[in-house]
Amino acid sequence: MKGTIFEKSRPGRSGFTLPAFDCEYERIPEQLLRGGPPLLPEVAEVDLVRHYTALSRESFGVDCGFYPLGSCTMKYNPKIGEDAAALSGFTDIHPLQPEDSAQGCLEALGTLGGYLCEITGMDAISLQPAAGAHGEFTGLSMIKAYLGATGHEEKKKVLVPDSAHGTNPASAVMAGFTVVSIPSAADGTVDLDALRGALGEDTAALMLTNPNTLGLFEKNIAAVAGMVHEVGGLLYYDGANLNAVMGITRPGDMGFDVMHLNLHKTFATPHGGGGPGSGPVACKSFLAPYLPGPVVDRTTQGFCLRQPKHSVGRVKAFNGNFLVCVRALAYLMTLGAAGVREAAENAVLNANYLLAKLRGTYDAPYGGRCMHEFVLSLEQLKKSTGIGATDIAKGLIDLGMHPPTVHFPLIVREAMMIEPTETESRETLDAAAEAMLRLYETARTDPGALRAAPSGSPVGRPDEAAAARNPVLRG
Amino acid sequence: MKGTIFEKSRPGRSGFTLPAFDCEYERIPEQLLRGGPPLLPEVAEVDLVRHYTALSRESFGVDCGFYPLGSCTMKYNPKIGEDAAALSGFTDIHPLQPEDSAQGCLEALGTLGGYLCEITGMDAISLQPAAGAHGEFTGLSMIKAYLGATGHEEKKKVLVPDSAHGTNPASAVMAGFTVVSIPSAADGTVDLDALRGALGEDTAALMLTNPNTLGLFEKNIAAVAGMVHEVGGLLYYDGANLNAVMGITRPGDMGFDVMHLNLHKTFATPHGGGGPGSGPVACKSFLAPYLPGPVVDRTTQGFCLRQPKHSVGRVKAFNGNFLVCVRALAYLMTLGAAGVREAAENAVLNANYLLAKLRGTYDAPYGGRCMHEFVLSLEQLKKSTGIGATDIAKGLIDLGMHPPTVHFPLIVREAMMIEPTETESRETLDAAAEAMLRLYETARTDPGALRAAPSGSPVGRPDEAAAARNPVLRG
Amino acid sequence: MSYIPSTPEERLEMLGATGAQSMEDLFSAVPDHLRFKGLLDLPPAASEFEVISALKEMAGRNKVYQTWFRGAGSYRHYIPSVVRHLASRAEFVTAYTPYQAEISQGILQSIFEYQTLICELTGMDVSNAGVYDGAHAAAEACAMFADKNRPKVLAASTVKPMTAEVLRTYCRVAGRELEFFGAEDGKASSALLEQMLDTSVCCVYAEQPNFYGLVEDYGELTRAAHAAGAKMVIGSYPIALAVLKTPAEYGADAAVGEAQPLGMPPAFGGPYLGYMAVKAADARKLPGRIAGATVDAAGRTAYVLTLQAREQHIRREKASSNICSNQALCALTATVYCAAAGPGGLKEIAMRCVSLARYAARRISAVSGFSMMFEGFFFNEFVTRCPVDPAKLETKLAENDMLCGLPVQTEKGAGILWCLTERNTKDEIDRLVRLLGEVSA
Amino acid sequence: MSYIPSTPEERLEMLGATGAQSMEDLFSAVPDHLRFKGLLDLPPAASEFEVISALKEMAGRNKVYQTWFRGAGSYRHYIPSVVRHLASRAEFVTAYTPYQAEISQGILQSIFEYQTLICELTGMDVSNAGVYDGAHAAAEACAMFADKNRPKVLAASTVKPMTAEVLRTYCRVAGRELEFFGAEDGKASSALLEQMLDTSVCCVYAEQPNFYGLVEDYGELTRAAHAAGAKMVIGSYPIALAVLKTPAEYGADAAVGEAQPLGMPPAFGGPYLGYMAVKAADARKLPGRIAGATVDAAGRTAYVLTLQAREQHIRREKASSNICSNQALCALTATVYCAAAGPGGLKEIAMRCVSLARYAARRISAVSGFSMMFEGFFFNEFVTRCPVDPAKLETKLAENDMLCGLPVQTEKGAGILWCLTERNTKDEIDRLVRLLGEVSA
Ligand SMILES: Cc1ncc(COP(=O)(O)O)c(C=O)c1O
Ligand SMILES: Cc1ncc(COP(=O)(O)O)c(C=O)c1O
Repeated sequence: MKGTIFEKSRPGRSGFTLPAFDCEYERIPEQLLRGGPPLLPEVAEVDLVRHYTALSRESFGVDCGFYPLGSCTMKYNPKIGEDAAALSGFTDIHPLQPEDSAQGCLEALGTLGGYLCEITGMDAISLQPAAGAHGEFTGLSMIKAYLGATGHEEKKKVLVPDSAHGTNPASAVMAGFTVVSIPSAADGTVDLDALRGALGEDTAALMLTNPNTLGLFEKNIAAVAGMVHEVGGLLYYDGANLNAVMGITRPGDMGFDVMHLNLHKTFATPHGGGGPGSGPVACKSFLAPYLPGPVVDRTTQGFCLRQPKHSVGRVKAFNGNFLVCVRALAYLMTLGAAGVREAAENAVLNANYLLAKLRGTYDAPYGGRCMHEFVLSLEQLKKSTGIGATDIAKGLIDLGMHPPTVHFPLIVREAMMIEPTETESRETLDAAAEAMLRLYETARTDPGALRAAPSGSPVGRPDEAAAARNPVLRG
Repeated sequence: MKGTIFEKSRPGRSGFTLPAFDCEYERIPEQLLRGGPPLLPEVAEVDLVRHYTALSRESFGVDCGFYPLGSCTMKYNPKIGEDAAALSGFTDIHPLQPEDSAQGCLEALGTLGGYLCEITGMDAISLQPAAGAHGEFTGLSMIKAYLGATGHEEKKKVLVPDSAHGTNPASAVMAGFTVVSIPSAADGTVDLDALRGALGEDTAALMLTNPNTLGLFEKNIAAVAGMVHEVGGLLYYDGANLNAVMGITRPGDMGFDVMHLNLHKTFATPHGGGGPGSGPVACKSFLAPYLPGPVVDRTTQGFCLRQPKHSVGRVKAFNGNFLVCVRALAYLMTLGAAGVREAAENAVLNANYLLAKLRGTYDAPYGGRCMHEFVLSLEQLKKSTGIGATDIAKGLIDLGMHPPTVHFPLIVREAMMIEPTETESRETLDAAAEAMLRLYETARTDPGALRAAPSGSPVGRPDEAAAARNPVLRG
Repeated sequence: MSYIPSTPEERLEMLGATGAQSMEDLFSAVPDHLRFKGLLDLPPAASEFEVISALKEMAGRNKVYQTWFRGAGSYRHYIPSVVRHLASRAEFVTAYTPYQAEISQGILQSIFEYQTLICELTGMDVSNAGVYDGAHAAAEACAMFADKNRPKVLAASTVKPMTAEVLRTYCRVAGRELEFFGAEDGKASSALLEQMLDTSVCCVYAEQPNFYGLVEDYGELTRAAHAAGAKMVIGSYPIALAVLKTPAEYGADAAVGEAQPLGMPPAFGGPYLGYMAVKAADARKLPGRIAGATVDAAGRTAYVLTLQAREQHIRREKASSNICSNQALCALTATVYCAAAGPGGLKEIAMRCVSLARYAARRISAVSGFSMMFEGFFFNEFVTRCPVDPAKLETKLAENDMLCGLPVQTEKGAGILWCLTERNTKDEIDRLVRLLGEVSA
Repeated sequence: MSYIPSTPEERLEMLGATGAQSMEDLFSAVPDHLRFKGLLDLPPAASEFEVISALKEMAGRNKVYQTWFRGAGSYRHYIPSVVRHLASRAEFVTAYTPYQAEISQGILQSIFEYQTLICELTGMDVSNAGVYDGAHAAAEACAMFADKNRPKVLAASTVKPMTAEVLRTYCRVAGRELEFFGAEDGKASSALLEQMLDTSVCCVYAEQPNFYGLVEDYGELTRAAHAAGAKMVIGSYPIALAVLKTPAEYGADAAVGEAQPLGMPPAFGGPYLGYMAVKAADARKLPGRIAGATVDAAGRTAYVLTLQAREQHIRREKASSNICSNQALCALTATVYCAAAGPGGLKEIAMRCVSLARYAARRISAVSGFSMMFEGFFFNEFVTRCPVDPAKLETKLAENDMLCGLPVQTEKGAGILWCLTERNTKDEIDRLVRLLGEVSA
């Protein structure tokens, strides 16, 4: 795209009209007026349409092809969700409408909340958080409030495996905790000894995602939970990987006390180029009084909003990313009980299938079996050819797919983290495997070609260092 | 795109579900059953979405950029029209609903019809025809019925200028007339002498578009009309070029008796990759009884449908391309009286502006002034460089715009017919001029490059001869 | 506002560049006495908000019935969400006929896929890219087979009135004869057809199912037509073709029909889509656009509009078709719909139509006065008698949010043409039957 | 159904390729005692038609008021059609955070444009890509300026209750103090602020306009804050910024706010969008994503996510932000909305808000018992007293398809917070006033 919408601005252009104004224009006191008008784009409707249509055509979504971005669960986003979220009976409702005039919205939230509690094995839920990280902050706030209320101010440490997503430690610090990093064992799961060593009186919580970011199920989870509970700590479940296990095992049953879900991952709501998502927080009943309010209750008179007794307070104005919740509800209604489990099974099947095709060539440091995703290490390849995870990723762009997550988790060198999700067909997986294997070959025979990749995209690799050194952050 | 949707089919795949069926399945008698199932694509929803999203990304619409396809009036299609046409109060109405339950639809048609009569200076209208060519057939049918009813069976000839669109003669033949081609004068307008020579007792009608396909206003139209009427012939107006003159002069006032409009050209309804359009037929009151039925009437009880007395009969089931009419209505409501004229003025301005930029380089055989479009001849260029209209068109594809119409009208050698429409900005016109001038230069300096164009599109020039010689018409 | 980007200042500058003195000047070719003086009598410009509000109000003056029992050429089927989402992609919507193949491969491929779909459904060899609607398709098919020596078209008296009317218009205007051959017990009679066949007949047209919903004996009709050297044209409900014998299997020379049921809403009658398919030998007779596959210089598969010798822009008055704009986006819609439903889905829809119609027929005809008008296998429509004024019945059902079957005249007298699709439920039928009981009591 | 392409047979084959014996086998790492036995207590799968029908019914159980007089943090403005059409392009909707720049230039450029827009509106130098909502933006801004030495946040008692609550949550959890300074006649008092300012205060937060719709003296507040070495954060209604003095002009260090009015429907509270912008010097303190312009090897302009050192995935527990997914599509929506409205349109909307609110205030306050609670310039909201039970008033207006202003508590007692936008008309206000007259009579 040549030029921003601001550069396309021409004085006096407009495509905007309003009805004739039948009231008198009033004046704003001089001293309250801004000096000059904001320099917003002045464009005709056709220019606006072409500009953003062109930008869309320089973007890649799940609808464009395979998007195996590990940890992000880029599954297909059903179109029916968009239709549901566009209903004027949902979009044209004020968040502070009298409850009796918003029963449909409350029912949607209440119903979704109930389904999510069942799936997670939790007792109560708030749909307020807007994303996973927001949910983490919220859950940790609840833990903090609970520990405070039960006289455990000394509990200030949150343990986080070194394989965890960066949001976990960052959220813990935001919630006023000290973070203790727990090294992973050689097999990629929590090192029980290290955990034991870190646990103590000061332990507030352990944050864990299960399966973890290596795509491995923490099979000692019961023991882990016991150890943490033993010292009076709580267990936080990062629900980003719930897609692997829904219908198969439940965080609540594994011993977790509080968790978030990512509706934009597990529950098929679209990612929107980075949001809006939704990160509901679910918990066991002893933490329910601490949930951020309002939560939805069902009474004989209908649905209503309620402030939990010891609520940590709102973490967001109003009732959460409501339209995202509507999409997730549509998804769960479509799948039903059996579909939820089927999704998890096939997510795991797809990942294992792809892993089986790649592990003969690429180094799969944690073995040949995985849950819904797996991590390869390109360290050896990098050493022998100079071609690392980033280069292979860029090569994949030229082959028409979105690259996997790279350089995460941090504990794997030259990591490439692949999550196909259940909504991919075998042909797509076969084609991806073929592309990956072909690039491996290219790395050995013609590494220069890969270092120059991508060549078919609107731009080549941007100079990121220059961007950070000399930031140009507005047009 | 690799492969058709049929090639992507895999046995057993599906993304389709229906509610549980609570009735008993019945059997169809064996002898009525087809031998085997139709081999329709079996695909999951995600595959379907990706396939057609990809096809869309290999298509070019007005929303993608400049589309100066002469004679086609590729103006911007307001999004509000799409919203209006999607209202369930319009989409979910049966065409044979009791009239009292479809007053909104009838009002839409009645209102639109009234506006179009005012714009054209005609007295009555039918919105039934689906496109311009359909309107031509309809209008000619009315002429035929009228001539028959008034005892003029001898009138069997329809005169058509040699610059006319191919649909004119083809429609005339379909309506059972004999076509007489009228050569154009050197200035590109109807040759009055030739016309005089062709007129006679047997003249049923003259078909004319004004401005004509060279973008020239037939300034002798009053004389022409007089001559045709003199011999008892009728005047048919091909409304494809109405965008040049709406609000400025009216076919009805020019002396035309019957005409079609192309709502998908003049009235901004989208072209849909070739349709659906809408080609209403409007006429003077003496022809109104011959209009295809039903037409919309307004009574004190509301709107109703009526069969004109001597109707030529239906030319299409039901009430025309209704949702296209809704879009055109939205457009006219938005523009209002002044906007209609403003559109025409700026369509003509834009064409003249672009012509002014090109005529120093390209050969504009009909001078430096035009109405809403103009025609260049690349005959000289072709002779001197081997590069003709097609080559320049293909070169423009690589420069990011849709090519103009080429090789039409037939009376201009190596014709390139350019219609910018009023919805293009000066920058767009400047950029197009620059592209055209650059290619002219390329034609002289590097004709080989142009013969190889386009190079940036998914495919190069297809072998059309092979396609016709050995037709492969299904997957 | 008229969606014009240029500002008044820009217009002046551009005007300068053209050498014209004024806007008026640009129109100097228009004689003054032909100039429209003043403003057209149209309402003033309105803002987008006013326009959409007014149109919403207008739409609100229509009644959207919850339950439908009316078909007669326009059918309410469920349209999967994905169909609208894909068919509304701006590139599809705002493009025109793909004259420039390289920049239009997506649209051309979609036409090619549509043609494949129609061939699969009908069993025929070659489909065009679609015509205006089903009735128009029937008219074009008959025109396709007519010639000087065989100027007459015979159509079953059981075809839809709308098709009959359009056939009549097209034949009358072109100077072709059109006659209708009679029916027995609601079905076209091959015996009556045979009596009317002679060497002046170019083709015979019948519908599958016919207007009364009945499936006729197209084999017999076709044999009779062919025996007289005439061609056979069958107009089929495309969803019925998921299960019923195809026009090709009956030996038809052309298969046509209304594709509206394949993903297009009833929408007060349009836009719909006429499909047309023929045997390979007749490919060059087909009117309308046709897409074909070929290769580019690099050997890549490429699609183009082909066999253009038939078309108006090539042979003008010698063309076999005047079609320019057709219903392309509807063809895309039908293709996406069928791919979304798949063969299993389409068959399921068809079987539900058949089964619900049968259940409804049994139940309705058991109500006193509503006996079946005809015997024989019907697809998803059937006619019953009606013991009361149909207008009263319509009103009664409308009060219950039901769109009554269509009051029709048959050769056996007046009746109601009922229609069932997969959108109907057993419960709706039961409720209908209760209301009929009340009415007839 | 779960949108899974593979058929049962394919699944078996794929299973074979993995070397697993069964699906169960794939989950062998999950200890048996943790396995969920049986089916979850969720309803059975439903077809698309059933789902959308059920959700339509659910939506139908909400009341969509024709006329709104309620704002209080969520506003109904007209959303041009083009905004929805563009923001719903599938490539935007189904992409994720643009980690891979080359394949995401469109989204990155749209973020860059959004940042430009926010800088233009607020007058600040650097904007991030947006946060969860306006209240969250306020909380993040205060966190941004807090440190060990200055752990205290002061907020005006006149900020929206929702913002106050979220601030409270964030401060409490992080162990920051939060205190509210009082108001006089509905406006934050810089005198009262000064009394509370000391070296422990990191920043001061106020809203423009405040909860009661009043425009405060942000210049005075800012001077007071700065004098004490504290930063000033102003949360503004973005449409008001089309005309009102910007946070930058008042000297603020951070500008935040709720961008919902810029093209997002009220939607029962979300998704909305928090905007955040700061001075250049504080760029590296901003939380959230930031897009920047750079070049590729060929010198072409290219956009990337930048200044990532702030972010959680780089510095983990040392990050100044935990934000990962944000509200990207909302940021795109706001950008398209503002480009559609243009500076003229946005100003016109703002002036209509102001003018209608003034007219409404005059008319309403003339009704007995509905006198104005406060004096001073207000933007599009104002508080009046209410002589009757607000619940009764709400009901009365609801019967007339009007959403009443929000009943609120102020330091001067209970009242109604009325809101006007360009969607309201003089006529609506006149009708409202008649109803108020009836109520108060
Ligand atoms: C494992 C894990 N945890 C947490 C998050 C944060 O979720 P969100 O982006 O919704 O804030 C992510 C997101 O990528 C994740 O992958
Ligand atoms: C001058 C002219 N006449 C008639 C037509 C036929 O109109 P339609 O394509 O709507 O059938 C066209 C279409 O391109 C045209 O340009």
